[in-house]
Amino acid sequence: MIINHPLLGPRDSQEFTYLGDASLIDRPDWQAEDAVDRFYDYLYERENPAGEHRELWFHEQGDRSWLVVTRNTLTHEITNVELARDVARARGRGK
Amino acid sequence: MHYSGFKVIKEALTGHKGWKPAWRDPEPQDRYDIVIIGGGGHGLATAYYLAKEFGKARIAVLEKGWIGGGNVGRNTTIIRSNYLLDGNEPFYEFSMKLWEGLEQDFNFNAMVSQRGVLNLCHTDAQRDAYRRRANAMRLNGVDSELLDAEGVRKMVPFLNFDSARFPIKGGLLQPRGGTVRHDAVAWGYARGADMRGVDIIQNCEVTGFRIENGKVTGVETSRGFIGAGKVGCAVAGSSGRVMAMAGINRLPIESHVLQAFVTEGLKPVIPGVITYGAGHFYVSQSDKGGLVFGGDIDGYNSYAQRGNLPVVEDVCEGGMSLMPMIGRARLLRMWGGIMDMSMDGSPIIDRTDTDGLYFNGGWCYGGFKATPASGWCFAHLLATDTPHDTAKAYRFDRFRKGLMIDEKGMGAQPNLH
Amino acid sequence: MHNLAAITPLGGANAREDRIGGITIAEKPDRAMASLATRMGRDGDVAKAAKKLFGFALPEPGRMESKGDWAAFWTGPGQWMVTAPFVSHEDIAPIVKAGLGDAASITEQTDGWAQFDVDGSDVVDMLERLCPVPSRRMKAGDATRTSIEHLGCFVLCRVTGESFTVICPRSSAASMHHALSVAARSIA
Amino acid sequence: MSQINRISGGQIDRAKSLNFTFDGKSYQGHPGDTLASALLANGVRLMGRSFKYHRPRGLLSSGSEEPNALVELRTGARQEPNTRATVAELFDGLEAKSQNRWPSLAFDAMGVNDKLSPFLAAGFYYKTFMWPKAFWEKLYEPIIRRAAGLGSLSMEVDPDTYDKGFLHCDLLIIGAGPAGLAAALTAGRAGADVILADEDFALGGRLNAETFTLGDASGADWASATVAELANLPNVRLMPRTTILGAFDHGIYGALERVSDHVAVPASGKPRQTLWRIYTKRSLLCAGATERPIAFDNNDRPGIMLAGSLRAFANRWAAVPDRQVAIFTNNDDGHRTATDLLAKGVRVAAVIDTRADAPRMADCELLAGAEVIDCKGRLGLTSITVRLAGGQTRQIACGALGVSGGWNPNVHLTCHQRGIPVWNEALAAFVPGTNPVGMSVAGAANGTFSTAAALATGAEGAVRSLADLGFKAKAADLPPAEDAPVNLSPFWYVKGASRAWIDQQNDVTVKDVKLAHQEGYRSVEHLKRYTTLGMATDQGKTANMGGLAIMAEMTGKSIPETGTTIFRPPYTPVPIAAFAGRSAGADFRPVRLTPSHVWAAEQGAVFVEVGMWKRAQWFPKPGETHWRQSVDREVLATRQSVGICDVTTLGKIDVQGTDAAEFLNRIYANAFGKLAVGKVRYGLMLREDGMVMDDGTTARLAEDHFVTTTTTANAVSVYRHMEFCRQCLWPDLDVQIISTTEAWAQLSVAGPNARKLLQKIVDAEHDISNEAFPYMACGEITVCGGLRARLFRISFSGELAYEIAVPTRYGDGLIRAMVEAGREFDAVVYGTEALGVMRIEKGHAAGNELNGTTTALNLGMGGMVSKKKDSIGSTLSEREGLTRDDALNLVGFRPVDRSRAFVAGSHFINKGDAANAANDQGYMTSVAYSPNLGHTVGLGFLKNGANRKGEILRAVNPVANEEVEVEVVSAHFVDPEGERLRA
Repeated sequence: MIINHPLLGPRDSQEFTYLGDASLIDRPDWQAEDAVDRFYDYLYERENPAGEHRELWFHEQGDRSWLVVTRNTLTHEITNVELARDVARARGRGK
Repeated sequence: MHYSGFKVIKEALTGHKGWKPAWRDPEPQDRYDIVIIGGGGHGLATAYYLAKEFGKARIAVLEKGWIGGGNVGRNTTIIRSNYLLDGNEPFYEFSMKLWEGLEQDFNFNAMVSQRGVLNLCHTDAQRDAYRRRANAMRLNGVDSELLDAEGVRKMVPFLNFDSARFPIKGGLLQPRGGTVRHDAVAWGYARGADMRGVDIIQNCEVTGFRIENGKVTGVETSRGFIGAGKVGCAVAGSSGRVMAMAGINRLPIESHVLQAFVTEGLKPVIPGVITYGAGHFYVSQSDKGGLVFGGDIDGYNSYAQRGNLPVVEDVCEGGMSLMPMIGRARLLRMWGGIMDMSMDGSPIIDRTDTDGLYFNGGWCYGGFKATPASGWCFAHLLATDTPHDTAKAYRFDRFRKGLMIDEKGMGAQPNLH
Repeated sequence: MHNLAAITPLGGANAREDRIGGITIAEKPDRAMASLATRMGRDGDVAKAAKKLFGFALPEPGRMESKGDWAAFWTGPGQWMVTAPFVSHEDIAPIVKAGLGDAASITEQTDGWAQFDVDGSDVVDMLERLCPVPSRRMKAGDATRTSIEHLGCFVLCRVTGESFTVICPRSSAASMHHALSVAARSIA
Repeated sequence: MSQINRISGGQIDRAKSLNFTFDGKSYQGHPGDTLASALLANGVRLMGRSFKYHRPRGLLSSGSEEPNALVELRTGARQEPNTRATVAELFDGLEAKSQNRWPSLAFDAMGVNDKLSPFLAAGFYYKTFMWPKAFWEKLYEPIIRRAAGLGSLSMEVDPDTYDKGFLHCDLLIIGAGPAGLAAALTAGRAGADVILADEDFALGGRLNAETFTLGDASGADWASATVAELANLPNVRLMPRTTILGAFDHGIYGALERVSDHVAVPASGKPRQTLWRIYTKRSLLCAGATERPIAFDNNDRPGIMLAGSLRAFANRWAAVPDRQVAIFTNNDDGHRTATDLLAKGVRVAAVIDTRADAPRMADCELLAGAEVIDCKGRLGLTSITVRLAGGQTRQIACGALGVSGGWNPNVHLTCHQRGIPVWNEALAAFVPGTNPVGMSVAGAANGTFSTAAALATGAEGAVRSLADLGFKAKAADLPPAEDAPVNLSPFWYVKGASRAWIDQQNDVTVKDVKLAHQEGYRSVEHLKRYTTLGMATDQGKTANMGGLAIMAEMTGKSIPETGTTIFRPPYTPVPIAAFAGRSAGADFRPVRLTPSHVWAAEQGAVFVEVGMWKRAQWFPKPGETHWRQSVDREVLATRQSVGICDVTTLGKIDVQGTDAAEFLNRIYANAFGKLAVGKVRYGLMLREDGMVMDDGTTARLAEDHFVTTTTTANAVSVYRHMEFCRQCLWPDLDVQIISTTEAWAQLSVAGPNARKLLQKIVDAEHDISNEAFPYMACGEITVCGGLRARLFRISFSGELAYEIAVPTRYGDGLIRAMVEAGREFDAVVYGTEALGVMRIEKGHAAGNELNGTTTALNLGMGGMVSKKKDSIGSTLSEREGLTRDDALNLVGFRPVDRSRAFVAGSHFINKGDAANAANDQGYMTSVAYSPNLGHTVGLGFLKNGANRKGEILRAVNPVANEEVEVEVVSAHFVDPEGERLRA
């Protein structure tokens, strides 16, 4: 596969390491009342869609950026690639 | 119709006119007591045991395409019960025992061939881990042997002992492990179930569930509504898709692609199953002579049933490191299957929160060897509403409770199991 | 002056140079290197200080710049490798740190890597047997990280189509040298 | 002349002769020949045996679709089984053997299977061999396996090498026939980066096999002129002998270039083959078409071949199987073969055309509305039996029969991403349906069969593909060429035929397909699997359509309703070695060498693989004959005086930034905020699921600067995890990380004399006394007269110990200096084995304990998981299953009888209990012989172990039939109070 890196252009996916669903960005609040349940849901449950999937790839043999790749799991077509850091900030993560 | 050598001779002499379809092609009835979704190995085995062992009638297996077209028909055919953990080992040994009597039981030669499964180790730590596993197997009453490097050399002298990047230090051998003709498993179960009255309905895709007051009452299909007392879902890589129709949108499962490979037919060279401990490569040789081999999953979520070159190359690199004498054998065909990778690498056979809906999945890429026990245990659960003794640990809530069954110690990352 | 002798990444007292067909593979232990990573929100300060210290603006993604003793290539968002002659800049990290102050994190990288200059008119034929990046399309000043024979490495283009530098982890220098040599022989 | 069936013309170089042997017999051919054409020319029709019935076989085809003529090519370690004679380029000295026969090709004892064929019908083995149960493995299967396979491996290591490479292009053109050449001309002249690949050694495709003219030139001449022009375009890469084997995601294609298969031995340093990964923006499939046979009884006899192949052999290779031939066809194209052969002076006894209204196109007898119903000649065709239109039969003598059932577009690559071909009624063939993104199809591969159409669609395809990329290409000016329509009446098999072969290699006959239908195996997948149709080395290229057509007839459905034939990669089989490339054997993975490697090798160290690293395992001294002697000596000397060990392999990550401390606080279970500058702290890193991920020490060099270490094994994954935390979880923390593992050569110096030794190395201005530099201190120092270095007072062995780091290039010098300085203390250098012994003696957890399923609680470090802060893994580590009272605890074990040894991987069973899984109390993780204590010591996980000190258990090792009584003790065998390391 080819991942069109937002900074470096098209790169062979072999340069990357895959993690999984981009929802892993949304790490729960450890102080929440039901923190264990939330963490369980965060870590173990997956939507696993047959279709568009937002997922995390690490450019290990590249610039060491984590990327959020939007890829169709039925066709492998990639429609969007973003820097995960930007996505994380957009989802309200900060310090 | 009973299959036998005598019958084959008789038919040969009379122009093969007497053979009947191995299973019927029935129209779906309005309602069944138990509907199994998925005409793969696990679904067909479940139906077979429901009918044969649990005396259930009015059972249907619904298959969206042709039976046996999923992972049971596209795997590397290995059977073994060489697991480490208590949650797994009794279950896989139960499966192994069922394999050992399977062909006589369902009257179909699936070529169960126990020529041994040898896992090689290349470091002292790996050897220690194998010893722990070999002993865990022994404590469960299962055959296991720990070979040193000399023992491995005696058994498989053609491996790379002299110029290996990662020298072979020994191996864990399960002599009773081996291979089975995969398609025959699906067909044997189908035929056996059909003979016991199970309706196997092909080209019947489930498109929805009818759930009333929290209870499943049937399924919508491409061939109309089919009522059901209980519904069992055994659809492997499609688990997420099918369960979502029942309103269960999140599962501890990801679907990944696993590729497998076969070479042109060669005169026999590889006795049993050999797995490389320093790379992603395992191999056996089929009764037709092809080297059947594979390695790791591609590593990304996929429903595409096909993979990409990096893994092909990685697997072949492993093969060429371990047994360079296969270099001039030609890879004939590669294919991919959708693996229902669970979050700890172990399966789930459990009830769901919806009354009457039962789930069987999360087999990762080890589902084939589990087929008989999975069918039996799922049948047990469907028939009795209690888990089978050997499948008690395969619960949904084990992740919430911290009772993971993680053979590899990789944690909640499915593509590493 | 300390009394410890240095060895090269390939383990010799002197840098190794091989000529295979039309390709020269030369070990280059004579470049000091430090990483420079921008501290949060300090991009402007880094740009200014770097311009002053190096005499050029830090390069864009995928690029390398050089002037005088200094060269720098982009390695990641807000991150660069900075190089200078070892003989004059053995203490490269404190030198860069002094120039950048607290606007950037500086880490010595000199001996983390092995550098090989590969030169020759058919060097691209060799590189396309080794790494997935389009070396044939790389222009002078292009710099990227990729992998060669399972080794993460940087590939820098010094002269379009003719001269490249391959930088790999020092511990794997021998494996990289082997890979480069085998590829050079196969096109020789 | 021995080449009795060599006719005039052809594209072979008659000026030069090449010697070769087949089954030991010598023959001659010419450059330009394939093994197949040369054998034909020499009058050899019998070339192989089929898989199941061992039927004598000759060539079916002239190309890569060949199912029958498979040979073992070359000898010795280069022996190459199942090689299609049709694609083996002839070279001088070529040696080939037939395969799957005994004792000889002409007389094969296993040919008896053919007589037994009624008993060996499709799927027979599923119905028998089940009784008695034990007989399967003892009797039946061994017999079946002996009969398995076709060719054999040499079992030797291949002496050739294989290369890999990566190419990038705008347009990849697959196939260099008329469509491909026209496309390449168009795209090449437009300046696009073009790759033109063809599996053949001669570019031109069917142009080389036909007698058509293109304008004034012969097809072959036009092809070579075009190739010459393309070769001069710098932006066009011509790749003959290159098979595009698969279409993968996002325009990536795999290609196999046969660099040296046409020579006896590859030139020095040259690979045998190269596997290319081609990154394309667009691709144009111009792969042509494959002819399909018509099935009739005994249609597999040597001499019966595809009509198009028959004329290809005659036109291109000037070879025929016999001087008297016949043609059996259902379409116009079959007649071309008759015309061409007649022109070559070959007698064409008749053209048998299944169509009642067949046109008379060749100057020979036409039997319209007739069918070939049988034939004679076991080892080579002698005659055919024809049922004439009127029903009467006629015997026709011939030594070869060209059969044409029409042509199938080569849609294979369009299917590789699960595209499904669509049925074209006019062609009675599948044509490309959904293509992979970026791929277009032209020429015969797309169902446009005439030469003119191939040229035109090839050029148009290139124009269109390039337009997508912004090129304004102009279709190349193309010569006029034949433009005959396809005239065909579908005809798959002769009615009434029974032993009529559909899949020749796997011996699948018409009646097998019918039997599969009768037994309910009616989907294409079931048919294929039950009968093995299409599963042979040719992937059913000539077989699948016939099987499908018969199944369609049986089910009463149309062919497209019955199913389709899709293909998987590779297009043709590819050697495993080619996929592995250079990464084979000892070059499987790169090697990482430590800074002291050169020195260690000089000392005769024994090295061990630790991940990619090669580390010194121990350093044998003269007279030491067993590794234990060396290791015991290294351990004792270290504990008694001082030992030195290269520990560079531990991962080192530089962590800087104003939030660096806070970052560490979150990724480690224990707190780092208050760690003072100049101090080191042990850190326990959890995964989010609460399991221990890694451990290591972290040194604070400045307020905003830490150096953290990882285990050797986890350096990469910990770094990746830290980047994940930094970029994805807390993107605004001011923290920067970078690996410095290899930048520093790090040596451990341990033992009571460690400080004394170090004081000789560390420059005097740095006070490293116990007071100035206590346990867990760190600092930046200089050594050996001014070399910058880092010193950490940390201990893995439990001794007074330091780790000293210098820039890696000086690591070799440093260890030599340390050894020299250590002479007065009898210092040793120790390897990983002694390191392991000492860490077990000290009770430190390492890889065997950090196995991914152990928690901090299991390791006895539950208290380190701070509940006062958020850190990865702390929340889920509280789950009930992980905090049970009987959770496993890491404890020590020693043998009750001190003379006895136990082993890691043993399980614990209470005294008196049966050794079974129900009574399993835990397992031993690490074991060593402690030369200090004089007995074996072990670490292990025991249920509720923390509260069971003093208990006697059994360490059972049933796999070796051993058990040893052990006592539960503290894991700290040596210096439990930690006095030594603070000394």
